[in-house]
Amino acid sequence: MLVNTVQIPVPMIAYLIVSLIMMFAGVYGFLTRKNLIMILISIELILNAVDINFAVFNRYLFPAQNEGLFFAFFTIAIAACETAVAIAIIINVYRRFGNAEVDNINTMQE
Amino acid sequence: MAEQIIFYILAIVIVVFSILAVSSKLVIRSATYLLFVLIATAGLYLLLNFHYLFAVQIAVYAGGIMVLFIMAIFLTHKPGATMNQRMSWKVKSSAALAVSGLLISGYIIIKNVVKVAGYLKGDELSMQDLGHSMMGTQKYQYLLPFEVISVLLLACIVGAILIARKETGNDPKENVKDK
Amino acid sequence: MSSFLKYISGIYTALKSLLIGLTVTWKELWTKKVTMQYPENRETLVISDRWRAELIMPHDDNNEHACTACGICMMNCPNGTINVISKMVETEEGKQKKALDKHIWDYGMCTYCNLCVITCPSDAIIFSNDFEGAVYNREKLVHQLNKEGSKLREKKKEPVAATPKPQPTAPKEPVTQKDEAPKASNDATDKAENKTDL
Amino acid sequence: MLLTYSQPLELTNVSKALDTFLKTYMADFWAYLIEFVIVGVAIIATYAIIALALIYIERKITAFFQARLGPNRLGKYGWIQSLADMVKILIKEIIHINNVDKFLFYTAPFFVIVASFLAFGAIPFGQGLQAVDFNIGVFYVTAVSSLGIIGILLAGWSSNNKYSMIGAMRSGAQFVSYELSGAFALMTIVVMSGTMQFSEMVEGQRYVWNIFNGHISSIIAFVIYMICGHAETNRGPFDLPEAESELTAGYHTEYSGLQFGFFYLAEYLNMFIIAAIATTVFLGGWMPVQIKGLDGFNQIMWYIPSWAWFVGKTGVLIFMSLWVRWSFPRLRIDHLLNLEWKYLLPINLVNILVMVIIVLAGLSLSDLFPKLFGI
Repeated sequence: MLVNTVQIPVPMIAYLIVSLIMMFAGVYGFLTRKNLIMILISIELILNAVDINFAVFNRYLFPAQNEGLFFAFFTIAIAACETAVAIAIIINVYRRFGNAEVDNINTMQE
Repeated sequence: MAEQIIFYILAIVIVVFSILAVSSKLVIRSATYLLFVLIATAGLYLLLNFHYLFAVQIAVYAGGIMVLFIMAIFLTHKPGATMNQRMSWKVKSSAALAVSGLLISGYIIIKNVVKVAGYLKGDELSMQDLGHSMMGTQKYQYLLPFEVISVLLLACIVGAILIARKETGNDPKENVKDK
Repeated sequence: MSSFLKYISGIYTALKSLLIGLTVTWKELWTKKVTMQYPENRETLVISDRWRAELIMPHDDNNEHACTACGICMMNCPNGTINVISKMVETEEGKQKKALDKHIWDYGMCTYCNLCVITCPSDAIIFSNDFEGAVYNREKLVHQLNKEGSKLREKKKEPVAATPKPQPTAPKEPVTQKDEAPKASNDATDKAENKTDL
Repeated sequence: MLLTYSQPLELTNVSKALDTFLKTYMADFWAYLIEFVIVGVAIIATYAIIALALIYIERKITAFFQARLGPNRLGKYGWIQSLADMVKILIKEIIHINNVDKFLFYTAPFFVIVASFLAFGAIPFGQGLQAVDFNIGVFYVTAVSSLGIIGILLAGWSSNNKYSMIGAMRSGAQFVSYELSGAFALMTIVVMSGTMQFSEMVEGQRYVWNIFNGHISSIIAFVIYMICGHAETNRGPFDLPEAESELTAGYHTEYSGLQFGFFYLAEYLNMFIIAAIATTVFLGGWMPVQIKGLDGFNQIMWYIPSWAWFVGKTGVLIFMSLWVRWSFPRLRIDHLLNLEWKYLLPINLVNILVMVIIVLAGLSLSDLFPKLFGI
């Protein structure tokens, strides 16, 4: 309803810039953080940026089809899977080492 | 007009909170900032008339993943504990990397996207169409990926339970060594 | 299979017991409400006789009370609620005698344990039913129990000697009728003597 | 198509008159802007009024269940009581606590209230009385109401208090598990009615309510949804996140004044939202009772405005929730999770399959007796 009452749409490039900043914020966090949960949060940011791009490309470039929409769905579903497993691993790491930081995990098996 | 105002508010929220999310010292605050980013992203989907995607984003991210995150933080952190940062040269170099990547990609986008500024006002997808394309087997229909995703989800649930499960009985460390 | 049957029967019994619970509360919904609406029902308000609300010292028509200022109530009070102030008066025979000057009771500190009433040798104080004791400042909570100008009810020596013992079923409450007053006081003193004997 | 019956008391008449009035005097943009503002203010006002009414009703009915009279001093039968309580909570001091994460501590109540507010906006209160009518209505409501749990978790974490923390963890576990069954129960009905949009769903229940239309399966879904609704709102026998005898007040122990008021308001409104969604999805929403063919009867029913029907049906469900609340003792946490994962979820999964069979085999009432119930 909000969209249909308005004449001038937001340019596509604005969406892309937003998702770009989000993506590289995620990259920065991924590289600088030691905490496993923070790394996971950064990954979520990157995935979200990708989702926005899918949706925007779908709406602006190929409005007749729904590929972008479905790719975004599947990305979200995979993000959910990844988070579930990653958090299980993090909790296990915490039990093992007493904290959740990457530096502890040098070897897979002791 | 109204659409643009809403978009710029959401854009500012996304930019500010995504930068805060990766630079905050407290992990729980990072998670909260991430939540704001996710909700604003959902707002963008609403603005693009992807209502179903909006609801999926809210339900899965805000209702599922964020609760998981917060629970994990509860289990693995003390309240008020700050996190260690990496060494400063590493921070500087990764910041430089991120900014340079941002600049390069931004340059490419600005250079190229102006050419393709077509926008067709799409209406909200009807749920019937969505259901048909999700459950169909023809071209541009996604039954197979859908099923694959569901199997993946099942595998993930089983795997997560298996990994996070506490071994009953003895000391968990001994049990791990036995294996 | 049996575990499956157990599962189903478990659901069935659970639903049944939940419905029973619901019917019980449904009946409770329509029972008569027991709330008393206090200021409106002052006339019909029933308060148990044993209710301890305010410590009072009964006076008879001659403005006489039974307190001998012995101070037992003060000693027995667990948290120092009672303060008995005595004075020395000269009797007709010219002897010095201890008499009550002020019997002070602090409403705000009392725990209504009833120890003062139980231990009073002359049954001079009782707890009354009058519970409307709210006041606007704390000073008003400190009550003086003996009235202005009151004095100890005199024992009459002759009737005691003449009539050896009154009825065993003496009224516990101090009686305010003029005729029975001396009797009651005798009775009280007798009882007090008995207590001390024990 | 419903306009064949005259509806004198309908509130949409007022809104239509306002719309035409505004559009004759100003440009469409400004007219829409003013209408948006009016709708927003109306929703906020309704939210507050419903909360106050619910607090009063809850206290009264609770008292009746306990053979008391309840509030009876302020005004006739004490009806001003909740208004007075609101004023008291508004002017109370907000106590600032040392050593808490201030940012999270102050944002947490807003999460809770915003989540309930967003869900509240999508409820159809009457014919045309709906702020947003998404085509994903049911899904939208379940998605949005799940935001509240984050507020609860953050409140518990940031209070720096063991009791709050335990309460929040319990609440999180409870909400996440029961949300699943609640959503499944709603999806069962979505399978039958073939739409997620609230307005279409209500239209579809014109001659037979969904709870009767799918007979066995619908009734099971209804019961499960009500159980899950209780658990999601931390009420009734499932109030162990704020079990006062163990955890003082659970996650909102440290909150005072207006912030506590937010939690309190959201809790009551969540009860209303659950009842309202159950009404819309299972009991025909604002649609008056209609019998096919009896036009006179239908006309009489339409004289009662649709919002009155909605309020009546929702009121019955709220009464049921209070009835359950004062009948059963609180569950233990392991019993609570057992109930969800060992009973409600498997039953729900089977139930959804049964519903699919009912729909595909044409066993629903509207398919079996199209002359009586078909639209």
